[in-house]
Amino acid sequence: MLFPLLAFIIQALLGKKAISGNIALTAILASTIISLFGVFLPVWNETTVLKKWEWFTIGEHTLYVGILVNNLTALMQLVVCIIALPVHIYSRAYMKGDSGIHRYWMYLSLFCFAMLGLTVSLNLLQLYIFWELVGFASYLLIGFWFTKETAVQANKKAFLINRIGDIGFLIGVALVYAHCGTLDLSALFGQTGTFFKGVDIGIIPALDKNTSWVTFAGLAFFLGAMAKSAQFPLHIWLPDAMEGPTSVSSLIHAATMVAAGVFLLCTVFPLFNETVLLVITIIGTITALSAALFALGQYDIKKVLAFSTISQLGFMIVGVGIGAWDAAMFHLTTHAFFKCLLFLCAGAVIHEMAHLKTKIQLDFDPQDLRNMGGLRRFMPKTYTCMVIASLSLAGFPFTSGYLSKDSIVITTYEWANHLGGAYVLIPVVLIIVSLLTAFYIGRIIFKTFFGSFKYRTYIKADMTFHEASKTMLIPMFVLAAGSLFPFFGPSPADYHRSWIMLILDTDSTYPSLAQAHVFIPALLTAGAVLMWLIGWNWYIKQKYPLSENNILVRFANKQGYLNEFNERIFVKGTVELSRILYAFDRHVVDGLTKLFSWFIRRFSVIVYWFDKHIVDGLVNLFAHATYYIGHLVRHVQNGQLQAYLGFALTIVVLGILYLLIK
Amino acid sequence: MITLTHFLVVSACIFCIGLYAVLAKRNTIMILVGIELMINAAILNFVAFGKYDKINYGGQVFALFAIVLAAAAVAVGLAIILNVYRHFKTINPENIHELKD
Amino acid sequence: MGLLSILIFLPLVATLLILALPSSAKATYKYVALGFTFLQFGLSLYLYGNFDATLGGIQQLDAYQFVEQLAWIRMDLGAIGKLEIDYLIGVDGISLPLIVLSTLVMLMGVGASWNIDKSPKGYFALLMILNTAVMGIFSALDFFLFYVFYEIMLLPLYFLIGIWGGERREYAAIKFFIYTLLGSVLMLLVIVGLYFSVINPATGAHTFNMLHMMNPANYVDGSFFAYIANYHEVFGIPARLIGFIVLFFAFAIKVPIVPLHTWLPDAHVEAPTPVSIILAGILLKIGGYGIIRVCYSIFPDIAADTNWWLALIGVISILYGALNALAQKDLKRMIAYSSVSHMGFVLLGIASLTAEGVSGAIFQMVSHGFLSAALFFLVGVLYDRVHDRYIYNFRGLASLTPKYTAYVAIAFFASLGLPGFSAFIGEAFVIIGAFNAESMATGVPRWMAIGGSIGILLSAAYFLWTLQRMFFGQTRLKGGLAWQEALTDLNTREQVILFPALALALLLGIMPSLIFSNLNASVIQLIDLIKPYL
Amino acid sequence: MNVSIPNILDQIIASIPLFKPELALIIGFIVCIFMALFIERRWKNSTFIGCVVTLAFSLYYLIDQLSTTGTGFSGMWLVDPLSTYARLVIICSTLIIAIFLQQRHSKNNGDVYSILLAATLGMHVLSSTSNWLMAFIGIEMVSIASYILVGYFSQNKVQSEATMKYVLFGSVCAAVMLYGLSLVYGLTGNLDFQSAAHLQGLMDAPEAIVTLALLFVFTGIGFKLSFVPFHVWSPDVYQGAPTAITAFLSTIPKVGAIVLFARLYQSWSSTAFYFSELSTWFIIVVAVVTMLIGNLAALRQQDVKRMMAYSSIGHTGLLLMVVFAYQDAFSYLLFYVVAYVIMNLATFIFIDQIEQETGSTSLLSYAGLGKKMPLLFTAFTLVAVSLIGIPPTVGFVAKLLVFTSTFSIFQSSGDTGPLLLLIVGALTAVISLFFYFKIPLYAFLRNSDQPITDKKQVSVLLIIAYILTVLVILLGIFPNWLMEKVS
Repeated sequence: MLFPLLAFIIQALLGKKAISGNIALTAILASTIISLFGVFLPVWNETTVLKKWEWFTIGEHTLYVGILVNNLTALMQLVVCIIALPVHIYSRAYMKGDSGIHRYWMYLSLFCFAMLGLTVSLNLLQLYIFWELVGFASYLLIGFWFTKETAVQANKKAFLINRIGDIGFLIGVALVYAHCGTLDLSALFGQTGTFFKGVDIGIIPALDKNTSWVTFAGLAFFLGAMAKSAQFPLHIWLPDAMEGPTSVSSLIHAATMVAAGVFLLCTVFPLFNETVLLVITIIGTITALSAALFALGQYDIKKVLAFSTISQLGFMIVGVGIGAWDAAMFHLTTHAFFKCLLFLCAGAVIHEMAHLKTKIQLDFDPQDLRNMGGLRRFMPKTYTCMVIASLSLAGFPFTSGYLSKDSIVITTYEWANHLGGAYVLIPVVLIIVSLLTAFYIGRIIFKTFFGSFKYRTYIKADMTFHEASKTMLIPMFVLAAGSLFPFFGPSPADYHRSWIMLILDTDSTYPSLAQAHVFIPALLTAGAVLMWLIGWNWYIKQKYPLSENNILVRFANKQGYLNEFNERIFVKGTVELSRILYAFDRHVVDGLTKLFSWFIRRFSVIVYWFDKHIVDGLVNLFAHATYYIGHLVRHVQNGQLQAYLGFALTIVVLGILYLLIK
Repeated sequence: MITLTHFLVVSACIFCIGLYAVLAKRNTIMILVGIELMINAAILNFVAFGKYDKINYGGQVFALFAIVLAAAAVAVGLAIILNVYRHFKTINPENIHELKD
Repeated sequence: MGLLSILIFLPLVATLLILALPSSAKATYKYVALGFTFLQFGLSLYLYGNFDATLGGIQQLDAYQFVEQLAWIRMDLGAIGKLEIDYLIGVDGISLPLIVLSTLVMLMGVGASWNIDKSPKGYFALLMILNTAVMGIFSALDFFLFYVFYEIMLLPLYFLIGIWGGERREYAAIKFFIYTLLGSVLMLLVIVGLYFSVINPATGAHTFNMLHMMNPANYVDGSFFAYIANYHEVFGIPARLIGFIVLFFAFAIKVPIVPLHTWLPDAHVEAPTPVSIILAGILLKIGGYGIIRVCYSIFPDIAADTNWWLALIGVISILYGALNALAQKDLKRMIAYSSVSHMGFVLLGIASLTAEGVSGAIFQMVSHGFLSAALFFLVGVLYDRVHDRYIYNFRGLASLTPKYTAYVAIAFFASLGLPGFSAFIGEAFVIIGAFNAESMATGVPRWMAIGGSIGILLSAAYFLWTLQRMFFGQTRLKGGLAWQEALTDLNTREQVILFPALALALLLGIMPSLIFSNLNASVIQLIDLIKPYL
Repeated sequence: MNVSIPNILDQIIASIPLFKPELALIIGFIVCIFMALFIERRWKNSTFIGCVVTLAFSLYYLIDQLSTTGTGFSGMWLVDPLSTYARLVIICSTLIIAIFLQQRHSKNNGDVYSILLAATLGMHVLSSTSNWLMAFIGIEMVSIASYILVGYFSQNKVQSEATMKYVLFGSVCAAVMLYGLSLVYGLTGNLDFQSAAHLQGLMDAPEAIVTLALLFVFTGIGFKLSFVPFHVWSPDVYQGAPTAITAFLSTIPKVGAIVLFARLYQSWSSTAFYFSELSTWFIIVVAVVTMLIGNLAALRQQDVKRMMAYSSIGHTGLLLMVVFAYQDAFSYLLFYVVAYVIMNLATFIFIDQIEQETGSTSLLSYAGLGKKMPLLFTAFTLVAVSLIGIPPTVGFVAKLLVFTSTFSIFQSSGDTGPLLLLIVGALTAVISLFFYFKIPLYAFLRNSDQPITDKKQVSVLLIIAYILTVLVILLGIFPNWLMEKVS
């Protein structure tokens, strides 16, 4: 874990000279190996390792720093490492020749250090520290191209919104500390911790979870998580964060950092009581839905992915909310792989597009879907990876996404079924969302790799629009492998058998429904396939001569009216809806923040005016008043002798009179 | 028979006249005269009271000293008024106000 | 002559030396000053190293360290009795960190005033006198002595601001002076009152000894500031309350709290860079120190009653200062207001009356000490180059002066409370303490803590905004090419001055125990002193 | 009882020793007159030397009088530590003034010294008597002498006008006081204000008359101390008079007067009778108003001497506070007086020095002088600091002592009067900062347009002033050097 820190320091010292990024690479490699063999394997499903050193004593309490490695953290940090490694490799090619490359590696190492630290922190304060450091690193990386106005805006926004979350987190920490007198995670949330068993170690004897402060603390923590993993309405920073380099987006804003929120929730899970959990679930659902809808309307490939990330995070949050945080972690892991992969692929594409752009002095946005198309033939490998990833995202069988997503949806369904009533809405929404997911990801695939390439005319024999370089491809392959089911479990269908679920298994309070296990996956898969087909037809059919693909033609003919129907009612409708909603998001939710910040600035100006003219004004007024009295006093001194005498004697006489009549 | 009261009344009158002269007269000499009157009023008092102070004639003694001092003061005063006149060519206090805020 | 006295009077020697040197030796003044401050710094570090962290201090003398006590003034005032004033100095866990801080900041200050060319003799002499006064304040345990140093401190500052300052320096200087004097003359009255209320148990005579004043047993029954038993009232207000308020007022001006802060921006903006450094780095701390050492220790009962209001004032200062900082267009003014905001945390922490809060507050004082010093120094660097501080006149400095930008960014992030830097520890523990206050039943409600944490958000806002406005984006300067020429990157001297401060910020952020360990005993004792009255 | 002449003579002879210093002064006075008349022409400065010698003699006699206490001349003359120390202060400061005069007005100044001696004699009388007759004589001596001193060098309009105002105002006040005294005498039949008979007489007398009498009496003293409302003359006179004389006026007469007033107040306020509380209230009100008006009016002044006039009015307020707090121990009364004298003498010497340099006493002309005469202005600033009452200067200690004593009274009595005094005293210190710091403000902060002509001037006066400044600091840090002496 400390390797990246070393790397960071070394590179910081080397400054401009550290261009290659070898240091960072070796460091992350080392830490990956260690985390796999040194940490993960021994700890996984074994006793938790806990090392602590005294940090400082304040008042009667002593705070410790240290490492806490249990199943959860071990898994998390493994994921981080395994994702980080390929991204590093990828970046070597992707970022080649950038002027600030040394900073890039520096920041990246810093991030890895912070992220790993976050995963294995011993106490909440330590966790908080790394939590903010992660945010800081992402701030740096988003604003990596600091001459770009939008980038700077974006990173400021990201940091500030994260700050809101951080404050929530801090308040939570403070509350816990105030009531339990300790911040040690194992002491608080461990098997024997305060919250888990309600054992008395704090100021208050036996801990009643339904006290108001617990709720409050829970909400505070959740606020932190919301900001970090971009939950509605604090999600607005994530799309903007795409201003950073794509590799960064893939690592930080898709795979790891944004998942930290979920990780936090899983860590402090015992703290939550019903109220909080319900809030979490609802927020998660809203996020999932809204984000998925926004994703439909996007043309910027990275933005689509960003929104899809948000919606997936929504899934995880829901997972936590319903108490199945094992499922959430599972989905987190799988999602890390395929979403990272998606980004890398997108990155590759964008990379090429950018190259092309520079070659053929044409001004177009290399990230715009509308400018792409038919790239399948130019970059087949990328295409394959991307397809795998998208399938996984869409939750097709034999992919990891299938397992994890099903796990969440099914559990939710069981949960809702257990509670009944309006709760059923939630799984339904989730299902719809996953369908939408399938649709928009399909849309990306088709728009990018099928159809005719807009600028094909420019690609002459001499200038080849070629496949991404090896260094970029290898990581992609690795991740592609990672997003297939065998990596996670023996069975392609049953998520219960995946090793993550087996170990992290939480005892669910509600009965599992057999039929759900059959019916929901089927529904999902079917829906996904349907979506893809619709997408296929809708995006390909208009553009390709019928002769191209007979099966399709037939299918299309049969389903013609259906297509029409879909097109008119469903697809168009949805797309419109998504447009509207996106506009809403842009102008209302984000607008609100803008408005808020504007308001704050205005307000601050007013306050300053107040300060300058009222507060300070009073001071000066007082001074001048004194000065003026001094002026008045001088009126006596008019130089007239007799006036003087008159004055003096009059006073005497007045005095006498006063004393006589009093 | 003239009682103490008469003396007091008279001296009070003289004092007031003197005071009036000091405050109202537009001539420095007259102011000096006013001062003299006030002092004399006091002296008159002293003498009058002194009549009842058989022990050590404090009143009379005081009166004598007062007369002497008054004389000295007035002498100085006159000299200075002369000096003022040299510079201002007037002894009307109203026109003498170089020094003021 | 103990180490502490040496520490105090070393600068005075420097002053004499400087005055003795002929003006032909202009160039040597700064070296003299530097040498002596450096010596002082080393000495203070030595003291810090040999400090016994287990001893508390606060109200019992034997728990103080490096104590020196000499009979200073003995006057027979007949009916009033004998006036006995001691030269009594010593340090405990609260004052020592601040002493070390002061020596460090002084060092920075001298370094920052390297190219002062306007009558350097007077300048450095005054600086050294100021230095003496500050050391004295932090180590005096006799109220009279304390007051003397407290007042001596004003004079050099007046001239430093007034002679070497900016355009409106006269206004700023006199404003600063009047404000502080107003506080201190009223303080004098309370001191006299305390003098009459307290007797030295040993000699039975009235005394100015602070430690005696902290012990309820020493109060004469029926005396003006006697404890709740047979207490005086003035206009229906308990005398002790009045005394507390007056003292608090005096120190609050220094802190400064809203609405007594208006001298600060003017003073800072007009003062030359080194003076701003010292002003922000040391003098503001004197306010906080005074509140702890004097108000809280001598009037624990009132402290326990009034901490709600103090906390409120603290929160108001935090938010108010932050909002003002957000509105500033002048960089230096912005930082000045940020100081107001950050010192608000100190007040909040002290008022929380929890070990966490108070320690956090003191930690915050220390960290704000050198962080604000660094910030002002950075502003000074910019100002030296182009004689302009107007935020909107700069754009995209990052690509022009990378090193400078790096330092600024670090300083900004450090002082907006990024974990890993000292400010975070301070603020976090102030907040934690404020939250803890409710469980400790010290009467500081939670919403105040939340208000404080909003301050953290705002501070992030104005720092980042400034960063974005001035340093990022395409380079665009008001002065055009001329400025581009002028804006050279940091030179070695500047880096030498800046690096330690920021390094220290990082170090303390990672190992707060460096301070907490020495602090803790004293803080606990302070809390125990006040607890009975809660 | 009707004492026989021999007894009286014996008594007079017996009390001669108590009168030695004054005798010395008287002799010196006469001698000086003759010297000024005859010797001065041939031998310059002879009178000055005569004066100094006289002062030295009387100083000598004073010093061996230090321990003795007693009354002479049938109770008209009383010698106690208070009077002795007061006279010491007077003699010493007169010495400085004499040197001052000698330095500044070396031509045809023979008579000045004799007059100075006369004034000193008057002061001695004031400071060591409890008898109205003596007091009046003393006041008149001082007054007349000061009239002459002010007028002596008058060459221009301003000076003569100042003199005239001084004379007339003074004489009127004296006359009023005399009238008051006559009434007091009438009511009590006794001239010794400390005697029981005197107090008894006042108690029996009708309130109206007593009130009238007291206020009239205070008028005279008020003129000498120049507290409100009898302060109006002082700014004009201070500004108009030559600086040396201003220095004299602002310090020495006040010493004598304040001692007399202290005695008077102590004896009168000790009874539980209406005029005691009347005088208490009188003193409180007057002190407060004087402090306020003095400091406020000084804010606007542009002429240093005039400003100092107001400042000394303000200090009079504090002196009244001292008198108010004056209990059995007079040490801090003396301390304050000494501090006050030192500070004022130093100030006026500096002012005069600068006047010699620039030929002006207006603040504006000080602009940028700090660079020309750094040492002088540093010292000047220190004195100003002391006048404000900021440590580590003697002014601060003095003020602290005043506050201390006043506070002790407040604590014991608990009524708001003393508290008011304390608060006003504190606040006026802040106000006074404004105008005292105009001096360094102009000298150091402002820049002068005229070129810097650096000429090193070292005169006896300056050296004295610097010594005084050092004293200001030293006594500020180690006040007990002085206190051990006086208590």
